[in-house]
Amino acid sequence: MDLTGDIPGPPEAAEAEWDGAAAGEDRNEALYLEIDGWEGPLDLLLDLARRQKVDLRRISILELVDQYLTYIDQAEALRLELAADYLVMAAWLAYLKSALLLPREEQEDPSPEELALRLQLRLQRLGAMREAAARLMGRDRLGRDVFVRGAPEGLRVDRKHLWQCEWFDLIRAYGDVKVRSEPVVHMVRERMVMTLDSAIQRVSSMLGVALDWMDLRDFLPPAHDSWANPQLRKSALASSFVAALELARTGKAQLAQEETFGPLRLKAVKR
Amino acid sequence: MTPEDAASPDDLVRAVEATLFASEQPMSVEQIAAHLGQADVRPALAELQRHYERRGIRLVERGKRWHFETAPDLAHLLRREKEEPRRLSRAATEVLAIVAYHEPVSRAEIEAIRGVQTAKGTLDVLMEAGWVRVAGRREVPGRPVIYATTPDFLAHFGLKSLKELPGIDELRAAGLLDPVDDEMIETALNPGSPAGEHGHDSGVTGPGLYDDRLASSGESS
Amino acid sequence: MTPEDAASPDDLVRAVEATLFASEQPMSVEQIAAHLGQADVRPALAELQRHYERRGIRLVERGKRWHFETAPDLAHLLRREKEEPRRLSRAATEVLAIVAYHEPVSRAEIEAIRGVQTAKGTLDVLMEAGWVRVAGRREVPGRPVIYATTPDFLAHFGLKSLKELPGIDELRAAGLLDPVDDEMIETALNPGSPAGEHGHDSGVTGPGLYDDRLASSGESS
Repeated sequence: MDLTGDIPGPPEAAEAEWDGAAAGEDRNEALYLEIDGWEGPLDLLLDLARRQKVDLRRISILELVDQYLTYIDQAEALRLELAADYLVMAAWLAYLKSALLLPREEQEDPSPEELALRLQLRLQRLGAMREAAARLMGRDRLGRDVFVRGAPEGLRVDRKHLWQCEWFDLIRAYGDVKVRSEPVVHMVRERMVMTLDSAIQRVSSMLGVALDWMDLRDFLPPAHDSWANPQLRKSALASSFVAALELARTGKAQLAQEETFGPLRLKAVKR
Repeated sequence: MTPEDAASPDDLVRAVEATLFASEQPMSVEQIAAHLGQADVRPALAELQRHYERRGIRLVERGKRWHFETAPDLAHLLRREKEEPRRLSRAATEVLAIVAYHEPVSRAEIEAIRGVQTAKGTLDVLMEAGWVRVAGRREVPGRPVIYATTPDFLAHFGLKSLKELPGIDELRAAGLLDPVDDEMIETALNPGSPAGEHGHDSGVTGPGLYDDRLASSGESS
Repeated sequence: MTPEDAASPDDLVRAVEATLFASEQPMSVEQIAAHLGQADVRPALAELQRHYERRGIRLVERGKRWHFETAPDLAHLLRREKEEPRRLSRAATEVLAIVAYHEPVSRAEIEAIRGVQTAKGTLDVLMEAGWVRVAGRREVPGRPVIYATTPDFLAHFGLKSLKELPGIDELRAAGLLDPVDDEMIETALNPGSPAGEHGHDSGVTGPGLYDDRLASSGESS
């Protein structure tokens, strides 16, 4: 829909700042259509109402309806494409008009008078806001009519640290420093081990009474009481292994292992 | 009062004067007080306002915030022709007025008053200008977002509060600011089709497109 | 001059006042005049200067350009300090403790005791906190700056004197010298940091002290 380009009419009416009824004064009412300049049917109705130059509260709704319908008719006669809401409003106004003209007793609820009143109130509301907007825009505006200071120094809030430290933290920190700077002594904790000597002794004495091949693990002390510690058992196994090697080296035992990682077996060498 | 009295304000008055003068933003009484060691600055503000009443600068209160600004009668001397202030579309000025006079107000209420759909862009322009803000949601079905004005709006239009909006008392007395009865509007506008108005293509009625449409009216048909 | 005169400046004075107030730049007499229809603005400037003499704002001329500024005695209002609590870092706490136990102490000595280099910033923080001060220079080659605690330090920790600091035996009794700290063990296992540092020539440490030392190294070596 595009009427402003084809229809003669003051384009100022569509200017950003609304100048109300004053713009309508020099309009050629005979053929002035500017549907696009009105924002919806209510806008057009309000403009028509204002052109009657009477108080909106005393406006004749019937006359207004007639004017609106005439406008829409003209637009249609000119084969102008009208927005659907203009046509819906036209249909409803036509209905309202017929209702207003019908005898009262045939009226439904709400009465056409009430509907007309509501329409009037709506136009008043919109009109009031139009005027209010114009008055608001006409006020002394900051940055246009009145000005704030051009170069304010600005208020700065400097954030300053309020350092906090607890008494205990201070003392503990000193303790840490002292501890850290003390001469360092490396101490190796004593660990439970089976010494090689005791392993040789144990393995050789057990070999002496064994008749057949024995698994190396069978030479370890029973895994309970003080020998239950896995660390100690590892140590015992290692020592026993070395003891077995030593006994083999000195010709007191023979060793056999059928496969890699298989059980290592020992047997005394018979003299 | 001797001229000396007038010329020698007390220290707190001078401090408030200097603080507001230096501030880049309007300041609330609380902010000024916080800046000046929690002093009671109200009497100082009143005295300063009185002192500047007839000078080239005024001390004004806008939405509970204070700032200095030039006297409005000097506008013709200070107006900078080159700097066009933000020019609002007619739709935007109407929406702004509706928000100001009816706040807080939902978009549906704005549309009910204007009789057309309001493009999202229109409210965005007003929010971008810093004059309108989202003020929560209305606790009704659908929980619509409601809009209200900002202190910057008051400052820009030179209003101490919304009570100073031109003609607001008369409008209220005439019932023109009463809450909008949506049902009544639906009935009035669209008998038999309550959803009719909202079913429209927003492109047809969108007031935010208003200016664009005028600009491109030659080519769009 | 009556009080009325003081309160109601003439229009030119008001215009000059507003013009300078709104200007983003200091303005020369010619610029102000050009803005105000080539009026003779000098008397107005003189009157304004006199008017603002004892207020919170001054009208000043700097290099033939005029502008308003806040009164110099109120400059402190423009920069308000806000204190934010902040915990001392572990390193700073250690340095503070060393200064307290060993004062007066040079930075090289602090580093030797701590076993790690001490950033210049750490001592700066302690001085900013008001707990440590420069207590002169040690009369040894290089004349290193020496540090000591302040009365504020004593006050903050509720001490009458440094003698109230717990002794080594008390620290041990409190379990504060027990080698339980993981960090301690790591440090102990990591050769070259704490114990190693002791033997180092002091010239190797302290980049911050470097400045001093570099300056004096010519004479001291």
